[in-house]
Amino acid sequence: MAIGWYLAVSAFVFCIGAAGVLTRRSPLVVLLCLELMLNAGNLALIAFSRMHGNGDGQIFALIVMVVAACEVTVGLGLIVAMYRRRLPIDVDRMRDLRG
Amino acid sequence: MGLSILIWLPVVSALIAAVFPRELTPRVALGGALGTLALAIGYVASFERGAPGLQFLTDETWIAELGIHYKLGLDGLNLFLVLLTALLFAGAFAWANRREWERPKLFFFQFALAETAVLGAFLAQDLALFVAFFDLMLIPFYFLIGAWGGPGRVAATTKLVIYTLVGSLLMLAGAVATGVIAARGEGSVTFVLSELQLVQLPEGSQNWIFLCFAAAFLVKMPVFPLHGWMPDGYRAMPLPVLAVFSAVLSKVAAYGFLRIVLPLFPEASVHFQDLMLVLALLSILYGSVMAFTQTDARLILGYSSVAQLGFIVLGIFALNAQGAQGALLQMVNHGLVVAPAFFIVAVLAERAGGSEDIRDMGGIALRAPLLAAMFLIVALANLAMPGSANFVGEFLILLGVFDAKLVFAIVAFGGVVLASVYTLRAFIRTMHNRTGERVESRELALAEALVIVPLVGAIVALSLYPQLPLARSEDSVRASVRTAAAIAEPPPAAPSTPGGPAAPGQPVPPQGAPPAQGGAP
Amino acid sequence: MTLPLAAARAPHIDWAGLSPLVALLGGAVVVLLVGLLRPALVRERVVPALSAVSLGAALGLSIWQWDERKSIVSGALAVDDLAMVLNAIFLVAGLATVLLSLRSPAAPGAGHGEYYALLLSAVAGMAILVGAQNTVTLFLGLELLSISLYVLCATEMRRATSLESGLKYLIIGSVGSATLLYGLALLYGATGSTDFAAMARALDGPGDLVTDPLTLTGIGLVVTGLAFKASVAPFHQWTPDVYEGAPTPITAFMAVATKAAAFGVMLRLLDVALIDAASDWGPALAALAAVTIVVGNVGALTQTSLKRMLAWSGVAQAGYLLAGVVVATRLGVQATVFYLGVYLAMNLAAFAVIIARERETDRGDDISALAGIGATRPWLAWPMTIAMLSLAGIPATAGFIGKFYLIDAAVDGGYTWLGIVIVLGSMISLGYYLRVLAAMWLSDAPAVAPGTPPGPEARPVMAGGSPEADEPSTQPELAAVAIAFGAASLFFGIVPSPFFDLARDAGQAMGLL
Amino acid sequence: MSATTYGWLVLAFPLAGTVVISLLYNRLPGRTAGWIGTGAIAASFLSALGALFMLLDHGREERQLVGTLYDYADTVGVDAQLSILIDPLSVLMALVVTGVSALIHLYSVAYLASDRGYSRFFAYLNFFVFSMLVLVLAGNFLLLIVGWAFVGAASYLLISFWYRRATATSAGIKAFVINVIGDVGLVLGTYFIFKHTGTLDFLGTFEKVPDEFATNDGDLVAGCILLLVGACAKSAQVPLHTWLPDAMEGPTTVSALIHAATMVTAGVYLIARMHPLFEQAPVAADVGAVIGCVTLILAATIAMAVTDLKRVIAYSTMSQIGYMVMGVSAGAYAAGLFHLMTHAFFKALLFMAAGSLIGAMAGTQSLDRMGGFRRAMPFTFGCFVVGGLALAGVPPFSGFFSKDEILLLVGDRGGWHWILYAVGYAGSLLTAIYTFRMIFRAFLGDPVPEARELEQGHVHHAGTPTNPMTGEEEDTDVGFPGPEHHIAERSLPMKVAMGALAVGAVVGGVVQIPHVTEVLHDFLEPTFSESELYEAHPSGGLTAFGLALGAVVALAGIAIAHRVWVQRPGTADRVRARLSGLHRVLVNRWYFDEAYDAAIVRPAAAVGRFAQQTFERLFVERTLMGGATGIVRAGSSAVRAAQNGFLRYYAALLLLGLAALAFYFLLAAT
Amino acid sequence: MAEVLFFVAGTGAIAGAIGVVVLRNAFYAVLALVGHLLSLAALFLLLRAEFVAAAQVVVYAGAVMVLYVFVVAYVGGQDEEMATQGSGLRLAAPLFAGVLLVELCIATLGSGLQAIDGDGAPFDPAFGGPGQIGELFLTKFLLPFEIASYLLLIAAVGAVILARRRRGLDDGDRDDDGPLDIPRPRGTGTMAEAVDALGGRPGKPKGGW
Repeated sequence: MAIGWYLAVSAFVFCIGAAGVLTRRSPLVVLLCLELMLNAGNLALIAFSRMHGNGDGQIFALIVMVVAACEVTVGLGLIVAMYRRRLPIDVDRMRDLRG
Repeated sequence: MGLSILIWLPVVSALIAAVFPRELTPRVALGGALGTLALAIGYVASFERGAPGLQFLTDETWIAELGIHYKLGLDGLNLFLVLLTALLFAGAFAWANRREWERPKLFFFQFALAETAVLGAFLAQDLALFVAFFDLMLIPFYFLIGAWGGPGRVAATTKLVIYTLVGSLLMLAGAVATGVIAARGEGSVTFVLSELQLVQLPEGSQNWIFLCFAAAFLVKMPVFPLHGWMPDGYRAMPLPVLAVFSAVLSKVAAYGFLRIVLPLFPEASVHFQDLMLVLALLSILYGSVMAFTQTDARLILGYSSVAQLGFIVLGIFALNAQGAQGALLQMVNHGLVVAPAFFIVAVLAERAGGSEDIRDMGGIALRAPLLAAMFLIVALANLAMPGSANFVGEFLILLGVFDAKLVFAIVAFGGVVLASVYTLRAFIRTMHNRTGERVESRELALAEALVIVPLVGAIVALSLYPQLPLARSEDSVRASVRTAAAIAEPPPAAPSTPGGPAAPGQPVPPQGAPPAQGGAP
Repeated sequence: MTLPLAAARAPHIDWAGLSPLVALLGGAVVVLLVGLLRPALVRERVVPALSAVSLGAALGLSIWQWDERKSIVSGALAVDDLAMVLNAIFLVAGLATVLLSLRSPAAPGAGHGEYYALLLSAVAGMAILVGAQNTVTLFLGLELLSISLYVLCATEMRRATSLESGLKYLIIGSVGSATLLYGLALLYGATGSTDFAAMARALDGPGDLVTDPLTLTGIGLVVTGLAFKASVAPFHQWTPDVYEGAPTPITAFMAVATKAAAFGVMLRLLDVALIDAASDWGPALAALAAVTIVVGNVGALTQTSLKRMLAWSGVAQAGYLLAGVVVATRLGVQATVFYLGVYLAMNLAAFAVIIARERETDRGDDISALAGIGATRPWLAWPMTIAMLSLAGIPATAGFIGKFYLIDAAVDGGYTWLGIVIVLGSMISLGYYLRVLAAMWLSDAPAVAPGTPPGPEARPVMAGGSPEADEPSTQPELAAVAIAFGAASLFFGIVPSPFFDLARDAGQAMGLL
Repeated sequence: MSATTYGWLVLAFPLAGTVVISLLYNRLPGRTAGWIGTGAIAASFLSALGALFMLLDHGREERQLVGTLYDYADTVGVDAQLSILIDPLSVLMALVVTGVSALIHLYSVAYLASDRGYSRFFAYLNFFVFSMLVLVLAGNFLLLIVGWAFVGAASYLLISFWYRRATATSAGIKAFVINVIGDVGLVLGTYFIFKHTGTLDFLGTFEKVPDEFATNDGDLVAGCILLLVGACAKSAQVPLHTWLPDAMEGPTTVSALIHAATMVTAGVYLIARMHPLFEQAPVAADVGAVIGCVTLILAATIAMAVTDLKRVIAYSTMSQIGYMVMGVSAGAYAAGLFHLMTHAFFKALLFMAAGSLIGAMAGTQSLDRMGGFRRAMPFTFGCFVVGGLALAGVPPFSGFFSKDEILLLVGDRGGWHWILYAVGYAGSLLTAIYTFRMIFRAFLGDPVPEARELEQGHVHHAGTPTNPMTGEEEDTDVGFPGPEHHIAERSLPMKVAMGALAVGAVVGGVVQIPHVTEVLHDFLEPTFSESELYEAHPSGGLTAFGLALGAVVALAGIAIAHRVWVQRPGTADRVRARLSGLHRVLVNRWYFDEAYDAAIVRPAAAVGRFAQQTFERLFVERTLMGGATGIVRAGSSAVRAAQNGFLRYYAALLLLGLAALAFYFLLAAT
Repeated sequence: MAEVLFFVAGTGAIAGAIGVVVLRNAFYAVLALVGHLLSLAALFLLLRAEFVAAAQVVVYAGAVMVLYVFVVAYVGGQDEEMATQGSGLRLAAPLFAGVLLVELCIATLGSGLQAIDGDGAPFDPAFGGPGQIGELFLTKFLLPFEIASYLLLIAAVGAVILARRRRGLDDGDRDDDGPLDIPRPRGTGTMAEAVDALGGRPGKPKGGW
């Protein structure tokens, strides 16, 4: 199975994630979409790692997982904090800062 | 070293003045200005006439990485402009001593900083250094106008500073480009003028760089139609500040043409000669007409300055020795005339119930013959009455233009006539005719006379012996225009000797006068 | 199974080279633990002191590592003068931030230990980022500093805007990181390696890899990710919002340190790993720079919030800095590094003054908070004045020299038009810098004398002051920071040579002509 | 002492007088200032005599001496030095100027006794004499221009001496501006010549002229015509004459000195001085001759109509100077200068008499209000008649010889010069008529109240002083004619001065009587040595015919005047009624002022108004500044609109930028 | 065989991704992501990255998603009404994404590298195994490894800071919705605290609180 196909899939996933970020209003889901984008990167890394036959890509992928986890944690923490402050859980209503 | 003292003395003495009690600060600052004047006179006295190149040279490396030197020097081009600066600032400081200023320490510090910057710009022999001082000049004026000015001062000062800095920043880009492009050839970048002169920039880059510099200088003068900042600025400025601003800063710009533009960008200067001459003519006529219609005394002087600077530009871009020589002389003259004129405006306003509108004046000559005499001399000098040094300046300028471009000269004479009209109008409307109702005529007070009379005395002295600056500046002026002139009209087969009867109009052959910027070889 | 294990030989670890990092990370852990102690004295005095110590130690160690040129821990991290100069910038910024945070409500809001620990790890992340020799380390460093900053932005929880800025930063930032990651992945695919050196070799090598779509698209994505961090238009939009929402000390830190880090890594990645593609990314970055300069200055023009104004001006400055990266010459690197240093000084001075006024008046960071302080608080007004003039690039300030140097580099690198754009930007910038000067010097102090601030309950949350930090006289550290960096901006404007030496060392650290 | 030293002395005394008086202006008691001034001029006159004798000591060849003080502006090819030229011409001029001035000063000592600006007046007057002497002694073009402008300034100051009168100040500014136009012409002309000769020095220029220029060389003609412009402005020749009548706003003595005897003749001097140039450019010379001719007849006609005493004399001055200009332009140098001298005598005399008369009228100048002063003021009457006879050219008075010699030489040129000749005699007829019109109307007929009052032995005094022109009440402080009035009969200085001039006016002619004396001609010969026109000697027949014709014409004119205004008093009104159109034209001075007003002044003012009210605001403010700032502001609002706080927009922009960038890179890829 | 598996897994991954984006209920979105991750793991296996695949399943689909579920439950996974403001953006978003997709595909498929069309490097039994991973982590990528661990710590601390409750800021009504109630000195930032906070069961305020 040609590596190109895997890359195509990862490109798909990346763009879907991006589209999600642009469309969804709930920060929770936006975080999910970010996960998608990172995973797309992961898939590409793994595919290339297979292509070149060296492990760097896989290491990178693992690191990315860690990073993703961290981002998720902090992101969820922020959401919880906002929820506690009775702030709207909606990116479209976070508009105190603008101009 | 010595010239550094001359430059930094004002600001240092202002700092010293700041430690004195408030009421003494102005006196001490004035002392500093007078000291500077004394130094400047000393330099003029010990200036070696006819010696080639720069004198009293100071040359330290400032920023080796950028090839920027802290290089100062005196030659015919800046000798008398420096003296003028020191003189007028001393006068302005003395004038400022007549009244109380709030936050006097800050006021005199900024004022002194301005003098330092102006002197620096005149003495700088390194392009980057010149640009630095040139931009720096504006900052103290920003505060002086904004904090101590008249109504609408903040808006006026912002307008003024931005408008004039726009040009200066373009000049910054141009300056850097000059240094870099010049270095393309032999590696290391330098901004020392004398070394830049040795390299001829390709004409393409010369042209756009020229435009950058021209923008800076023309705005600063100002020249029509770039004088938009002038009316508000002049109205808002505190008077002593206005006096030096109008008298000196515009000269820095004109001086920049002679010191930098003509030597470094000769092809471009020739290429844009007609454009510059047209602008000059427009400012002469426009300024004169405006000065004739204004009733605010400050603006009359402001627009008359526009016209006068038009003459100076005209002379510079005649691109021959006569024009440049006349322009240089005219710079000094205009400075000498306009500063006392502004002081006189202040005096008149005090006698006309605070109004600076000439419609509220009239008949002030009544009990003030001395004031009237001073004003008359200033007025006659301003309209370039033959016998005044101003006339000699205009005579040379127009002679230069006459040789270069006849038509421009003939049109320019219209400006000469108009000058007499608006100047006399101002004189008559203020000093003569029936007394204005709020006018009460007083003779000059001692403090006022102490400032005005010496300045007028300087005018008279210069009128009696214009040869004094002319003789010292001739070589430098010839050197400054030589290349451009050679391009403008190629030298004739028979090389003419400098000063000889055949000289007019024709550039001196390279072996004629010694190089001005050559520094001590 | 035994084979690989046998093959596994522990890499040599150059502890000396690693020492600054160790100092930072170790310091972070210690601060975190000490922060757990109960007494208020410990949390409000000892913890900051400890963080300052660790920052200082790291600074000392970086200086100790001066003029080393080595890559440590099996080529993961570079220890060279570029890294060290930038480290110095981060560390100085960190120290200043510690001082600025002393009375900030953000620290107690996050629990002091955690706050300073996060600050230290952010610095560490930057150090890693600019030292990184392979893409993995680069990515990790980036994330380390980003995640710490996400949290720090949100720490002033009294303000809804603080949380908002945190979340906005996190989401957009993550998009940026994801883009960067994908770009790195593509580059990895194209070159088959994660090492900068190896990548450069591959691109230099046979085949038209340099012009391969894969490579170039990867570069495009990477540039986007980094440009985002450096808040280069059109990836700048998070900047004003986050800067305004974040606690002001953190804003100051981000303004100077993050920018420095982003440009540091750009220099290393673009001018080392991707240097052979310079002819391709050069024009693109130049265009971005021009857009950035215009957008930034224009955006700042009508702001009344000082933090927002500085944010926009920061965008503009990013454009200036980019010019130094674009030309991809040693001169360019030097100019960039030089300007980063200058930028540190002038911005910190300005922010210190803003913070001081935030706490003294009830006007928050509005420009009216500065009204008339030329007369009332000269010791704040002068540094601010110098900072503004320096940002505007007026002679006799470091900003002038820096701009001069950048234009010099741009013209020298064949990007004369970019030099002109820089100049045009400076013209526009006068419009808002002068407004600040006018507010300080040319307008009278407001009716409410700034000596006597109203009580905390009267104060709107925006102001974010805490009652105990209200007496203007009891903030010596702010005045100190302001004066120190104001003086620096002035001093290096007159005697720039020492800075130039640093910049030259940094420039030589990289194999550019 | 050498002649040049005397020359410098000639300059030094008036200058010293100016300085002394103006420094001590408020410490000089009574009439001291006047005496100082007069003394200074007298001393100057003596020095001039000294210079004359020194010059006569030299052989005919060495009678052109140059004295240089120092380099004035000697740079970049311009060789302007502070140098004077002493030669017969300049000495003659210096003598006339100082001599007449001295007498007029003397007259003024008494005449202005009650003016509050007494010392100011003498400072100005001395300064004027100084300037005039600079003009005539100047050794190079630059100094000539300086003197040229100085006299203009001095005349401005003296015209608006009574500066409380708006009429006076506006007359002053008018005079000054027209004089500046003259200066401009002079400077430009200088440029044209300097361009070729490369020197400003007179003698140097004159040497070079023959080899530098071909006859009627374009540049030379242009230069000479421009010099003529200068001459016209200064000497009130058509079309630049309109300032002179207004200049009568000044004190009468000023009119006598500046606008009759000295300054206005500067143009004549200039043409005479520049004769080598003009002879090389005959076209220009002819232009000059025609201008003079036109002026003399035009002015004469106007003088027929105006009724203001001083203005009548002013127009007669124009007319007489027309004769001189015509003469010198046509090559009658000696004759022109001869007429200049005699005219100085009798015209000054006329003005002085008029001044005395005006004094008796308490400031009023209109002929319509005068009459019958013969018995009241016999001395004044006598002087007036003498001056009148000289002006009318009745033998054997001085004017007769000088005027006839001009016409004689002009006629002798033959060709179209005959027209000038004829016009000249027509002019002299008119001259005689209007001169005696004045005399008859002012002195004969039945006395007016003022005259009667005077006969009772008491000079009339106006209750409230008013401006005779506008009738508005005077602002009585400094700067208005003093409260008292003085007449010759009552003050010795005036009598002396007028007496002396009267003598001059009578016998002045003897120095140059055809076929009898050639004093002046011989004296001036060195200056004009190289001129071929100078040696022209008209035939005896023509001379005799000319003399006869002149005498007849003059007497005829007087007869006509007598018939019209004495025998048949009503005649004038009848003529006026019949020729009402012509009369209107004449009273309005051929509408010159109106024409200038419409052609130049109004348009200029309109342009100024447009520039100030419209252009400055619309173009400079709005377009240039508003435009730039407007663009920036627009961009600012756009950027801030994009910064709308919507997170997803930010992300969208980010991705858009990313897509664009990626697109660029894909293009960059092969 | 591989082809079949690839298509199944690939479609699964894309479908899951689409699900995440389109499903209105956050809870379902999470589940869709889990599906996506699992099929991604399968793809990893096809690419011989056994260890990564395993980690993916355990760490990602396991722990992280659980965290998600907790938060969704805590915050309440109410259906989100789609964007009202940015309706234009909602139309534009797929467009941008499409453009980007096209570009990426051109980049990958238009690349000159032959390897992309190949099945990858020759077979190597150790490739992708824990051994190789471990070796790389202990040798070449030692530093990243350490930093990653530190990063986790920082993230935890951050989460604690954010999610911890403070007096006077939070509104009191949700104070006692946690059965677990461990007295603890204020500001002790431990992982447990963080987990509790995220789990929505914060410690009851005692003493300093």
